[in-house]
Amino acid sequence: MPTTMASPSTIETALVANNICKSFGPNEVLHGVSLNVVAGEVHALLGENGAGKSTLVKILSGFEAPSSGALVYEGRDVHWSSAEAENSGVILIHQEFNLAEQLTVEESIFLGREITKGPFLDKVRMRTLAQGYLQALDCYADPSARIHDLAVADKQMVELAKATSRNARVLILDEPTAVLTGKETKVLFELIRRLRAQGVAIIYISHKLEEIEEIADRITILRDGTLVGNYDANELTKDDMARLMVGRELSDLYPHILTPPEDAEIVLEVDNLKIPGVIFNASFSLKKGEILGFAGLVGAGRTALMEAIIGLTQNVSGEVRVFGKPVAYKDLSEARDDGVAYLTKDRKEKGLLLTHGLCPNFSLFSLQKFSNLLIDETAERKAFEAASKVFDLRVGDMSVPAGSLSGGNQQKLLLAKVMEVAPQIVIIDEPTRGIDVGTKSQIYQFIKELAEAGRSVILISSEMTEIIGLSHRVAVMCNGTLSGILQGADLEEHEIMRYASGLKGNGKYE
Amino acid sequence: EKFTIGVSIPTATHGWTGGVNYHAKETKKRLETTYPDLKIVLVTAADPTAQANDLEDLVSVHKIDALVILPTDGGPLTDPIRQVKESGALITVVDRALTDDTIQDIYVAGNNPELGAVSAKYIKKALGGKGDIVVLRGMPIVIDEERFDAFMEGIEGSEINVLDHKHANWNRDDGFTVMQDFLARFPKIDAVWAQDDDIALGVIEAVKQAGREEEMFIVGGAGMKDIIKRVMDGDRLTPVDVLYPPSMISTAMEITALKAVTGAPLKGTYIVGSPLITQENAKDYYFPKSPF
Amino acid sequence: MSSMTTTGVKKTRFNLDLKTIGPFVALIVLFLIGILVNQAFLSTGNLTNILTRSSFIGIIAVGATFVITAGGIDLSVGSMAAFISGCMIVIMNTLAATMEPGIMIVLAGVFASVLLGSAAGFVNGFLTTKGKIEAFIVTLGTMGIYRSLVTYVADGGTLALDRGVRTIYRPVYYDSFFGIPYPVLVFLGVAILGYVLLNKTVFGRHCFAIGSNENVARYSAVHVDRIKTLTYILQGICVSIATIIYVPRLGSASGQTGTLWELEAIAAVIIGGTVLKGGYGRIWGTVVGALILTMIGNILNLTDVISNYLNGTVQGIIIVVAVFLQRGSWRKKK
Amino acid sequence: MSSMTTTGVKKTRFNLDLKTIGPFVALIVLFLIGILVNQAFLSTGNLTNILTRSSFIGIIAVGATFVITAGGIDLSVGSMAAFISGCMIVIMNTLAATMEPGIMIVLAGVFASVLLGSAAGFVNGFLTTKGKIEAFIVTLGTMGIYRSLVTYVADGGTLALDRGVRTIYRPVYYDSFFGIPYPVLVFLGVAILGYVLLNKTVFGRHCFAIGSNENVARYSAVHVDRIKTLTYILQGICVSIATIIYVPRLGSASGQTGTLWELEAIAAVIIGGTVLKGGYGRIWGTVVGALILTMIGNILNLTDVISNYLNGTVQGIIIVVAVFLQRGSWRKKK
Ligand SMILES: Nc1ncnc2c1ncn2[C@@H]1O[C@H](COP(=O)(O)OP(=O)(O)OP(=O)(O)O)[C@@H](O)[C@H]1O
Ligand SMILES: Nc1ncnc2c1ncn2[C@@H]1O[C@H](COP(=O)(O)OP(=O)(O)OP(=O)(O)O)[C@@H](O)[C@H]1O
Ligand SMILES: [Mg+2]
Ligand SMILES: [Mg+2]
Repeated sequence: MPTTMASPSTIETALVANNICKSFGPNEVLHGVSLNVVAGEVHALLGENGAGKSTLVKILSGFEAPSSGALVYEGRDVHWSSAEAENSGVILIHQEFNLAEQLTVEESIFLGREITKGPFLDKVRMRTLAQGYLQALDCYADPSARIHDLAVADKQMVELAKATSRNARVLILDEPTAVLTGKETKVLFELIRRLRAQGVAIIYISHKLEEIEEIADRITILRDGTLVGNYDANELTKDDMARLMVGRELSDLYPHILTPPEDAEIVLEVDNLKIPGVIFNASFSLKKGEILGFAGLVGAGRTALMEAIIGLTQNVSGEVRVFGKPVAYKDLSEARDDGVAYLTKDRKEKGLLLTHGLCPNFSLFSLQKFSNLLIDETAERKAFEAASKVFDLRVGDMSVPAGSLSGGNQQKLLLAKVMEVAPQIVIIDEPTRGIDVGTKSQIYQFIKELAEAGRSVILISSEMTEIIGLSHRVAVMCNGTLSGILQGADLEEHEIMRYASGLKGNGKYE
Repeated sequence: EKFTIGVSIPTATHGWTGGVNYHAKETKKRLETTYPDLKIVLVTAADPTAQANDLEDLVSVHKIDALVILPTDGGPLTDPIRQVKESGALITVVDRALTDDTIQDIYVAGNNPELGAVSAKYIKKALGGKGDIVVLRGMPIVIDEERFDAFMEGIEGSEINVLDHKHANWNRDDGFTVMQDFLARFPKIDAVWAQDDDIALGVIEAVKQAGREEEMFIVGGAGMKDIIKRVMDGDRLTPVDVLYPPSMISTAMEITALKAVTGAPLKGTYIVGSPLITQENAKDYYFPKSPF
Repeated sequence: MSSMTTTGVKKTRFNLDLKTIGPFVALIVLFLIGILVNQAFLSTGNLTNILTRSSFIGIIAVGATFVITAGGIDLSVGSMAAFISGCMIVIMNTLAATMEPGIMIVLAGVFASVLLGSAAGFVNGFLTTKGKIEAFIVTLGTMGIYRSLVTYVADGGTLALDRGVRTIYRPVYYDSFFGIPYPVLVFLGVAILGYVLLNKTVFGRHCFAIGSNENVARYSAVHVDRIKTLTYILQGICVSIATIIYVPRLGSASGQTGTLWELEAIAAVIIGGTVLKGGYGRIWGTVVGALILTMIGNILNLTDVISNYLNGTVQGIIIVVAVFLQRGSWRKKK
Repeated sequence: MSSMTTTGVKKTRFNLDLKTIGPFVALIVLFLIGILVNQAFLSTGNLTNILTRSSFIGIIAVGATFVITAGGIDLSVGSMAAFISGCMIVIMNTLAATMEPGIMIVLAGVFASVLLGSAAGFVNGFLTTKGKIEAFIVTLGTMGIYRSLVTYVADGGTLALDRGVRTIYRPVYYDSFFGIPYPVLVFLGVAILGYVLLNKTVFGRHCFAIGSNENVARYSAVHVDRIKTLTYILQGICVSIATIIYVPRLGSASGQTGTLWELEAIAAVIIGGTVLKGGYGRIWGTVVGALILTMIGNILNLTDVISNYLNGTVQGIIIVVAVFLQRGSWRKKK
């Protein structure tokens, strides 16, 4: 841990932003936003998808230059690059990962600040330190493991370790918990509290309002790039926050969903599916019109299981039946043509072509349907415009590449892309990751309609409330084993946790 | 009213073509000063395709009245040259025969088979018709074929045994490498036919390195100044050289220019022989200034 | 790294223009230079020559555009061309020995050529995708292999096409249709087809997708390996088309045929604005790229102010400058 | 690549091994073949020849390992070597004309060589980083430029080193230290330095980072452009070292010197297990790669069972197979 840590008394306001404006090409996305972060506070930043949160924090940390407006850091005016900002202790953890896939954990943590002994790297030292940083976050990834072999959550932990290893005065976390489950979130919060106590100013962005309620001291709310207001955390209830963000009253988040008839046709059956080393045993079935939730700790094997079912993983044993017909898909197109679609949780690496336009991204998965010999571009565009209404993509200019969309809007684009093939069975992995409350309810509504229209849904989510709120039944995975399927009265948080952690059911954590 | 001669030659891809380029440039200067109303356009090409392109340009752009060409490869260029002919230009072919010899007005013929034959004859004589030799060949193209076949024919019937032959691409480095390996492989080598002086220079170094200068002698080819110097100095490693003068391009250019300007009735074939260069006649072939 | 993309985006608009017009600007500049250097440059004869010549490299480069857009590279095209021409000639000669030289023999040769091209392309594609060997190495290997094979077939010399067949075949290169030489027409045809295929079809879209992120493609039900292999096959076919119009020109093939065509083709593609890292391809750019390269050679022949030895220097400089006109454009593809 | 990751995890270990031992396996196999082909292969003379020869490509390839690891590529090394040798000779000859041939002249030549190498490397680096032109194009351009410049300087012919100087300089190639030829020692030294630099220093680590993801590196306050330029300068210096031991061998340079060395060097690097897409480099692999390539040529010269014409085929196949031994290993680097 950094030793030269400024104590709260020495600094009052750590970082001030005075009516920042930011435009990308023609369209302005921040219209004079001001922010004032005090040392030793957790300052939450709230706003809908596309409100401008990430853009604002990128400006604060020098990754973007403001079009106008000023930054004041510890009394000085600053116009800094990300490197300068980092050296002065303003550190941003990006909403999207910022790690080099081929480097090892240790290399990533010390990149740009390698410790040397004479002219040479002091690997031993860096290794032990890295280990320390990670353990402080009780993450047990091997410092010499390569980033691309890590599970998403571990990647996030590496990002955190990287930040804590630096001498942070202002730590900015852009939706850090989007890829974390409850367990890791707790660890993170402990870290945040510890830093706050040391006088670090923390800017915290999240769409999970209960987290805000738990951790935030002050809250700044943005809407469409303008400042709604700046509040004391205990002034606001979750509903207030939601209302202020969205600008209207929100109906109940989780809609009531009709349960499918007992005798509903079984559309998907999985018997004793196994993948050496990853999935040890999984059997379940899915009814027409049913929403089957999948809960578990990160790394439990849910994604792995689904990827096996839709044919992305080879050397899978066990039997899978779709509409009663045994299948062993060799790639996604076979699954797609059977009406089975999968929505990945890794939108950046597997979901979207970040450098390509929105429309091509949207149609990539369903392209056949717009093509007889040649692609019917008008039909494609029409479909895209329709979909962008349904999923209400908030983009100024439809010609920007997907990578420039706000995190949430990227997620919506991904949803639209997968849904365009009108699947009978849809597997959605973390569908609301990084989605604002307003949009969330839209997506839930959408899932409800899917189910009630007789489609079947498998919902993987690390948000317990979401799982419970939407699912008819919940399958729980524990360390590569499907440890139990809960419904009715059993369908509540603690019971699920028992199965997820191996206290109950046939799943075990050694 | 100017008279334009187009000169198309291969790019300097090895020592010999380097020499051709040098002599062509020199001759161009000389001729253009001696004949004021003569214009010479010099173009170089790396392969037949590029050379065919050059011919097109010489006709369509420079409207040449005569063409002097050293074909990168006679076969493929026969047709493009015929087209130049059809444009009414006088055609002088140098060194490499076309597949249709009715096209050329003047043919300054180098004689590749002769180079092979002369080398064979000398080696046979020097070894008393008996011994083990190695052969380093050029690039795998027609010229190399002709030389090699003629050489093998030349030693036929004798007890001269070709231990092995490898391509050294008319290149010193390859000559050095290939010879190193020959030396490692064959305990007894009586003579080396290197076919080209660039290769020969590489071979000489390899032999020196192995300290086997006393064991063998080397016959190169072309008449590069360094080698001729050695022959003059009576170096026992390179007792002779076989001429294959890059200066033949000058001869061709001069004849063509003469005909162009004086309209002298020059036609037919001028064979540039491949005489054996020995210590006695070496000085006649030594041009210290030439880069080749 | 959304912010990367961010900066990327601002550039995009800007560069897309530059990328689109860049090659054309270069072409026009060269054109003007040509005129200044020598009036004769403008003569129809000369212009037709340029067009006809550029068709070899051009056709091959169109194929290369697909390979590169899909994130691959093919260094073997030059020797592949030599190899295919060689085989064509051998086949046609053998036939000519048995039967009356006739159009059938030529067709047989053409057929064989296309067959060989596809096969050769398939080999490259198969080794890269299924063999999981880097395209650079695979094609570096096949480059050596094809070249030495043709040298072997030609027994170190030059393979010459049978006279009779030649006379029948010859027009394919030398004749023209309403003043437009056949090779130019073929080139145009290939370019148009290539354009449609790359920009208007599912296949083309999939090439872009694979080139810019193979995983995303895989997760979007794209048959990555199949598409990639297809791009190599396409490249092979383009090479065979190029040889089909090359053979009648010189009626011969040797180990020297098509040396360095691979670099010329790739250069044409990149000059045209296609991104070497994949994910972004432009057929028309490629066509212009091929024209630029041919025009450089032509202009160097128009003047003797520059020593022949320095041709390489001029070419090198122009290539770099031409790409410099699109500077930065490829950056955001990271 | 989730599911890939899964398998990826196990693969990694597996492949890392393969990547480490792969080249060595290939080397050993070749070695055995060599012995079978011809007893002479094992003669100390022959083995020293192999080592000495491989030092040119080897030293250059060590430099290439840095460039490639940092995500670049340098196609100009071959002609750069020719250019530098040419200049060295000219410089030493001019000096020799003015003063008594002596060690000083040689030193002057060596100094000039290193200077030129760094300069040439800097040009490549500058154009790629500041000019934002793809390395492939920049170095393709400079490749043509250097080569034609040396042809120009050599007036199309061959530049020969002054006899006097030669005799002084000659030992640098031909003499040896306790039976180990100097070139081999130099090669070893360069390799060790390279290894330390790449694996034990900040610079090396930054090369990996840049090659793996340039933006991340830039955000981590790595001086991306500086480091990349440095890798090219390093490459240039390696080339100059190679020429310093090359020139005394034959005491000459021409437009032909070092043709295709670039491809050999790159092949050596890849065969050695370095990832062409950048982010992962192995110096020792590169050294082995260079040995493999030289050994292939040597073995082919030791036998006459295979037609000369087919050398290229054999080389091609071996290169592909050698890399195939590490199949898949580069896949997950995407
Ligand atoms: N322990 C592991 N070893 C190897 N690969 C793993 C491991 N855990 C997960 N993966 C792979 O990494 C990918 C993403 O990691 P993640 O942990 O999110 O998936 P998961 O294991 O299914 O966990 P979850 O249940 O959270 O989806 C998955 O597709 C899975 O195949
Ligand atoms: N590089 C860019 N080019 C063009 N527009 C951009 C770029 N980056 C962001 N934007 C736009 O700026 C707006 C704000 O984006 P930002 O990422 O800040 O939203 P956000 O509040 O972080 O949303 P989320 O909660 O989904 O992450 C969005 O409309 C987005 O499309
Ligand atoms: Mg955001
Ligand atoms: Mg998951």
